[in-house]
Amino acid sequence: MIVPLNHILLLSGLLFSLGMFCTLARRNLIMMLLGIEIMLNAAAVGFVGASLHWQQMEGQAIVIFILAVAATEVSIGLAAILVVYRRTDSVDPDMDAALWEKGGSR
Amino acid sequence: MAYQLADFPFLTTLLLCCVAGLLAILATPAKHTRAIKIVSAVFSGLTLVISIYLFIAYDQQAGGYQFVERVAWIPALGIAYFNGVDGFALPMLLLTGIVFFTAVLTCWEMELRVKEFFALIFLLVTGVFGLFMSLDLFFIFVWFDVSLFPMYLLIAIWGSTRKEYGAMKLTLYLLAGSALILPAIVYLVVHSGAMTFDLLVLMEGDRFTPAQQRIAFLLLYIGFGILAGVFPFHTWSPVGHVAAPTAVSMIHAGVLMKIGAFGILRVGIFLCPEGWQYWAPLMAVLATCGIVYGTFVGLNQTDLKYVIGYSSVAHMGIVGLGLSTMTIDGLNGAVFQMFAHGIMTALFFSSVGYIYDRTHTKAIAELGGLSRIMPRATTFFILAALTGIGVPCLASFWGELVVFMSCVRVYPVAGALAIGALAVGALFMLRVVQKTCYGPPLKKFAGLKDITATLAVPRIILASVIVLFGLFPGLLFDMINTATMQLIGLR
Amino acid sequence: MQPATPLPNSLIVTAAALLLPLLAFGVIMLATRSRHRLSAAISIGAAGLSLLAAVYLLVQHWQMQAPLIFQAVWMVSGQMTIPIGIMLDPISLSMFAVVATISFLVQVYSLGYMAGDPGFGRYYGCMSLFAWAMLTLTVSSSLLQIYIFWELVGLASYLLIGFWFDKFSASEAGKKAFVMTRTGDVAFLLGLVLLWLQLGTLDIPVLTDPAAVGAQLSPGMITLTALLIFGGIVGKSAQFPLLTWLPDAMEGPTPVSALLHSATMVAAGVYLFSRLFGFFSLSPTAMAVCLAIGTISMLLASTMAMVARDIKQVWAYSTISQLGFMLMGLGAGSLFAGAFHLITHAGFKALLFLCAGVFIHHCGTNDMFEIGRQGGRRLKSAVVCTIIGAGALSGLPPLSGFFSKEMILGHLLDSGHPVAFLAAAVGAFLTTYYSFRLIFIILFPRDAGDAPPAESHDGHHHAGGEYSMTTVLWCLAGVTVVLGFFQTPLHDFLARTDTGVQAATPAHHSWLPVAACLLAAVAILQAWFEYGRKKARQIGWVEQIPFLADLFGNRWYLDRLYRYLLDTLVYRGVSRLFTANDRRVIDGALDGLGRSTIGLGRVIDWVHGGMIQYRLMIMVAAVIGLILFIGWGG
Amino acid sequence: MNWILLTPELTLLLAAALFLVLACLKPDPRRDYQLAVTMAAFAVAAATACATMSGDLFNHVYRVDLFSQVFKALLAIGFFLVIFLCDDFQGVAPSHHGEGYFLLAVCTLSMMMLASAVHLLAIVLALELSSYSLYILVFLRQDHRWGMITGLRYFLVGASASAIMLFGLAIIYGVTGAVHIDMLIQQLPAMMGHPMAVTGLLLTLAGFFFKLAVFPFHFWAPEAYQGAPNQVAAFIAAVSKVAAVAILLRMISMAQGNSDQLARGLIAMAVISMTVGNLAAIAQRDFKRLMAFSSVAHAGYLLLGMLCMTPAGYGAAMFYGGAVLIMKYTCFMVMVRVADDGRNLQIDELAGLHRRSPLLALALMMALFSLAGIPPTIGFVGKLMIFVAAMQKGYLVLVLVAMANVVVSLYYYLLVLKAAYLDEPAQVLPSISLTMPARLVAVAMIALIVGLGFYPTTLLDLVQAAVLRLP
Repeated sequence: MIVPLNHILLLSGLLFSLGMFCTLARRNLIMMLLGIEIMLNAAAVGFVGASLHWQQMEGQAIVIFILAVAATEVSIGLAAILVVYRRTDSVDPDMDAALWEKGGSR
Repeated sequence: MAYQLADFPFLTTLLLCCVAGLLAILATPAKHTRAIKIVSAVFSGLTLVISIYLFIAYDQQAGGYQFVERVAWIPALGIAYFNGVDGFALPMLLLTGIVFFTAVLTCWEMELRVKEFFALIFLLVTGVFGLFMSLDLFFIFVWFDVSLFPMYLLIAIWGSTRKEYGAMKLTLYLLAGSALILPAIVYLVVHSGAMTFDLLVLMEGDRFTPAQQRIAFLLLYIGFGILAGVFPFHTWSPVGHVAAPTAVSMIHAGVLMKIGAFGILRVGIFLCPEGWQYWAPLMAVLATCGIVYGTFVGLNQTDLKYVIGYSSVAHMGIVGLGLSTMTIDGLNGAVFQMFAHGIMTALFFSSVGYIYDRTHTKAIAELGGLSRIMPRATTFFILAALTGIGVPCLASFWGELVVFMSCVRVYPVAGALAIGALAVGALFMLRVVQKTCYGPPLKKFAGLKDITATLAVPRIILASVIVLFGLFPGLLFDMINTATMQLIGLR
Repeated sequence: MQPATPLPNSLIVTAAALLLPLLAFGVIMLATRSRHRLSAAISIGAAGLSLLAAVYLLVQHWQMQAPLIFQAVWMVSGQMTIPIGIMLDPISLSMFAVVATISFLVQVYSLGYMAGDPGFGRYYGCMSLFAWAMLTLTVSSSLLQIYIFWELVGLASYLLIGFWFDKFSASEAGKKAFVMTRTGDVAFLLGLVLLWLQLGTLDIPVLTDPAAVGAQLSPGMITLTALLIFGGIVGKSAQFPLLTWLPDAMEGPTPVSALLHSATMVAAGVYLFSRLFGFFSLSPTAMAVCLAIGTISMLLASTMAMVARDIKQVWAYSTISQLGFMLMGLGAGSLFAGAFHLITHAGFKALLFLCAGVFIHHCGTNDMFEIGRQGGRRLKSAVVCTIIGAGALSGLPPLSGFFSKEMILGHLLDSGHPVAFLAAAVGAFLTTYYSFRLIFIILFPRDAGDAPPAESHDGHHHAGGEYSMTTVLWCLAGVTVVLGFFQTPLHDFLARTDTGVQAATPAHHSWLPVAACLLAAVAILQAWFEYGRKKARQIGWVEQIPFLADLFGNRWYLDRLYRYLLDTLVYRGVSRLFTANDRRVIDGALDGLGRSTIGLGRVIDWVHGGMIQYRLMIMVAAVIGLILFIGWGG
Repeated sequence: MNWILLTPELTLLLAAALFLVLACLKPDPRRDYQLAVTMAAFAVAAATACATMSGDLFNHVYRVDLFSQVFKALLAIGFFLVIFLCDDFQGVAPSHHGEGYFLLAVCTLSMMMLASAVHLLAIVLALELSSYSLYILVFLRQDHRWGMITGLRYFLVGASASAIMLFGLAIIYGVTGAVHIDMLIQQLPAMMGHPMAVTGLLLTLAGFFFKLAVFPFHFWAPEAYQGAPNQVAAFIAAVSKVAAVAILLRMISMAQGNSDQLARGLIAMAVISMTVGNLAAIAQRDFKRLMAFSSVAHAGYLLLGMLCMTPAGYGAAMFYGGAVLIMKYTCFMVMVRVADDGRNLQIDELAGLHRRSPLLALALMMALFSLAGIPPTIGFVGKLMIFVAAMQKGYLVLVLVAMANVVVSLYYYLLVLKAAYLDEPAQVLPSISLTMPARLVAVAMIALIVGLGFYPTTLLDLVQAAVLRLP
């Protein structure tokens, strides 16, 4: 293949850190979820590159599974977020205040 | 070292007595307090009998380890259930038997949560017996902790002054000690070249380099030293003793503190002779500090039990001094002093406990003139005080004498200081006696009853033991000598 | 130690004499404490038997040459063997006899004096203990054994001085006595241990054998140990600087004081010195120190006695000064002089105290003026005996004191310590002065209401008791009168003591006795002039000098000084400092550690709360840190 | 291929399917409970029956050997115990009990697969499956305020952790080109000097550390424990740890011990986890939160055993994993019994327990002392093994640190004990009535804790034999 593996790993690394930044920085649950997705995809990119580099199919297979995993991830996450949103009318990750003031104790 | 297995497992029987007692107590319904007390008295009496038998049956000519029992326990780690007693262990077993029995009798009038109390006491004493007879490091440690952890509940539930603070402090501090002991033991076992916890095997040959011995011995010395009330690590002792109920104070000061010293001897000195030599000066210094310090601090305590607590610090200092001399006499004296102090302090605490039960105060300032009101009780108290001073013909005199003699030879200054502390010690004991027993009888205590026959029994036992070994120290010294000769001869 | 080749029966007798009082003590304390008469009977019986035994032994061994030693190993530990044994030689035998006699007489006397006291049984128990300890001490064969019973003597006197423990002063006095003597004993024990380390044994014969000791000990070491042991003697015999406990010690019942002052407690110190005379005489320094201490104590005590109003206190001071006097004699190098005075003194001092006891018993006060006023002089026997005793004390012929005192003076003169001799003379003068001051005060009271003697303070007379008391008085008086004439035989007897140094021959200065008598006469005259004659104001010359009166009256402020030092240095100083250190520094550090741990826990817990993203950030940061740490952290 | 080897998994699969169906029907807690217990019992039987089997399945993606089977047995037992605890599945709406059992079964199943998986893909799938079922189990909490929020947080941390893990796998794959453990074993040790590889391995481990709640992947633990229904919390605390230990052993053993860098990283994590866990636990009032932190600390101890990278160390870790299962379960059992309405138990609510139910109090005491590592309890033996292993590698200081941590932990365990034995409740509470089986289980737990503490030999031998299957 033309592109050396290191570059691809570098790319995936960049992607990964972008995703992580998104997860950490955005004060919005949806965006955090997206960030995690991006991280997963970064891993996927890495696998693809590697599988090309080693001329194996396992990598690709793993990627497919990763997509499936990501899908479940999103579904669960979104479900949860939805419930939270219903109760607190916000998608702010710092949901404590919104919740505990609606009664209930630690 | 050569030993032959016993025909009949007396030591295990001794342990089983405690366990059986424990189970019997648990089986008895909690509301029959009288039955529980009788059961525990019976079983503790049994242990006393067995330990006396062992003491007599031990063949002093043959010496060495006798009544040995050995069963492979965890082969993977080279751990064996390995019991045996020598001239060091037997006096301690005897001491434990006596103190245990008397302690049980002492709390004959107790009514609060009796079942749990005696159950815990039995658990504790099982650990003590086990430790004194065990020759396997694993079991030594196990028994060590078994004898410690009931302490927390015993003090926190049945204690008196600042009990929860005292209990927590004591437990944490002592178990912090065990947190040093376990690494040391494991360290030794791992570096011995033979994966075994067998004390005797580890003793053979010089398995450990001096450097290793120094590390291990320091850890062991501090770890056990905390329990033995070695000088800078002694502060749990007054607090804990003040908080603890009478019987527990008796067992704790009488027996548990000895476990510390015994551990230093059995594990530290047996396994790391060179480490011992290396740290001996430090031991001597700390011990001397303990003696002088305990005496002076005891001088202006306002609480009876505080006074005794600090006197224990001083007396255990004498033990430490003996251990630090690295001479036969030093060891003999130390072990004798361990025994004598155990009995003495047990008597002390039981008398104070009685006074406290009757007058409901431990504050020296509030007491006075008790000799008129309860002559018998105070007689025991005074006897204990005199023993503490080291009056001849009472047990602890001989221990102190021998220790001082060997100490002056090795560390003249330390010896001189320790002897000098005697005078102050006298002052501080007699001050307490004068303030509590003498003087005109106080109105508020006028109606109090003197000690009754049942409650007098344990005190009489203790007192007579004190006098017996005060008049005939040879009984004990010959026994101890066998072990010491072997140990020093071994080196 | 030569093999024990004694006539076995004399050993048995000794052992019996030693064990009986012990048994008496045990039986009384355990069983018959509440049965007064029985206890008394047991105790007195024991004492009497041991007295008989003592006499028997004395007669048996009057001609003895070599000391008689029997030892049994009591305890073995490593290189250390501790023997217990009996050593019979002239000096121990004579002391044995003295102790037995006095304690027996005192116990008989107590029948009357202590009658009706609630602690009667306990009293006799302690008395037996006292007798046992002292008797065993006298015949001990090794220094360690002496130390042991030395301590027991101290214990017994502690119990007896504080006998009436309801009185604060009594218990205080007991404590004081014990602690002060204990202070001396610390030195004693230290010296003993050093000696043991050097010699490997503490048997008296070895110690008193110059060859053996000289061979193994350097002179410096000898002096050191000697001084240390002497420290013990200073404590026990209430010499300067540890003399302040003895005057307080009369808080105990008077018979106890009699015993304590004459034959047992304080005598033990001097006895030890004469026991180890051979050893001490190896070190000139020690002897000199002994002489000096003796002199100082004698003078101090005499001055104190001159202003005391308390009759027992006077005799207490006189005891100190007489003990000092004995030490002077010993220090001057004459075993016999010291020992002889010890014996005579035992007799007349006991006599004096017992008389004082009679006065107190009847007049219910210790104040001699008060006694005089209450007509103490009607108690004929007591008065006469007091005069006899006082005469002996001030060395008037032909009483026993005269001979011993004169002998000591003689030796002082020879020994070439003029200062000491002069001091002794002054001491003798003062002694006579204050003894007769006391007598005159009692005999010629001012404004004497000639009322019959008041009831005794514990208000019960027992005819039998009276009888027993007076009998004892007369016995002792008899002893005092005749003892002096046995000087020569006693000397020959004691000279056979194996002390290593051949006893110096008693000096003969024909003028000395005369001078002594004159001195005494002058003193008596002065006393008469100030207290006796019709219009004497009964105010001594010392009282007229307020400064001196104050100084002497307050015991040279020694007591105050010690009390002050004890309070400031020990209680308020070291002790409080250590306590503070214990609570604040050591324990404080511990609690601080605990508290800071808990605080840290709170902080960390707080980190685990708050917005989820913060935690994620920490997580990521930690991961990166880890990677750096392992990958490139080297 | 030999399906017999799969019996335990199949049993659980059957159970899962069954409850999936039941969940759709009309809910009936009683019936569900009894069914669940029976199924769980079957699972235990199957797992123990297959304990000694061995073989490879699904062309070498799935390995059955003593190592995995022992873990499966432990998992099955844990599963059974937790299910048994659900007799009144308080804290979960009765309508959801079916789902609850379903998810528990699936989770256990996936964990068993985790124990056997030897192919990276299989490992990933099994791990994700177990995680998801756990997230949802937390959501099941009746009190939404707890369930949602903590569940969501749990989910967020978990998702990012698994993302990190996947990225790590990608790196490893990139470096080695191997996805099967056997191949990795051949390749990795050679590359252990290579920082990239180590980084990859570490990032991969992140996912498993997350399961084990090792610092810094433990942030979910406190709230997840608090938020989850009590029984689920018990499951997380006791059972899931066992699976984590299994997979971590497999992964770490790949390095074949010749990686100081990896060891250094693990040491740092172990020490920090113990310290953080124990210190934070001091400040806790809520029983479950305290347990969460204490399990962080125990993760540290477990890691200490693993990082020795010697058979002794692995064995110790494995043994201690079993010990943790028993001790933690006992604590949670007591808590579930005391907090009968499924609320979150505050420590001071234990007051007077010694009177309300002496048996439970005793069980609690034993479990706590065992957690603190005081002999003669199973916890002590586990710690001893770990220390021996560490000492053989010469980590004296490490052992001292661990022991210091033990002392700290003792403090808060004693506080709990104090609440149970000393404090008297404000108003007098009725005594807790236990059914006979419940009593039996409690007694059995005490017996296990003490018995295995006194005579652990058999279990030790088993464990030693099992870890020999590791490379």
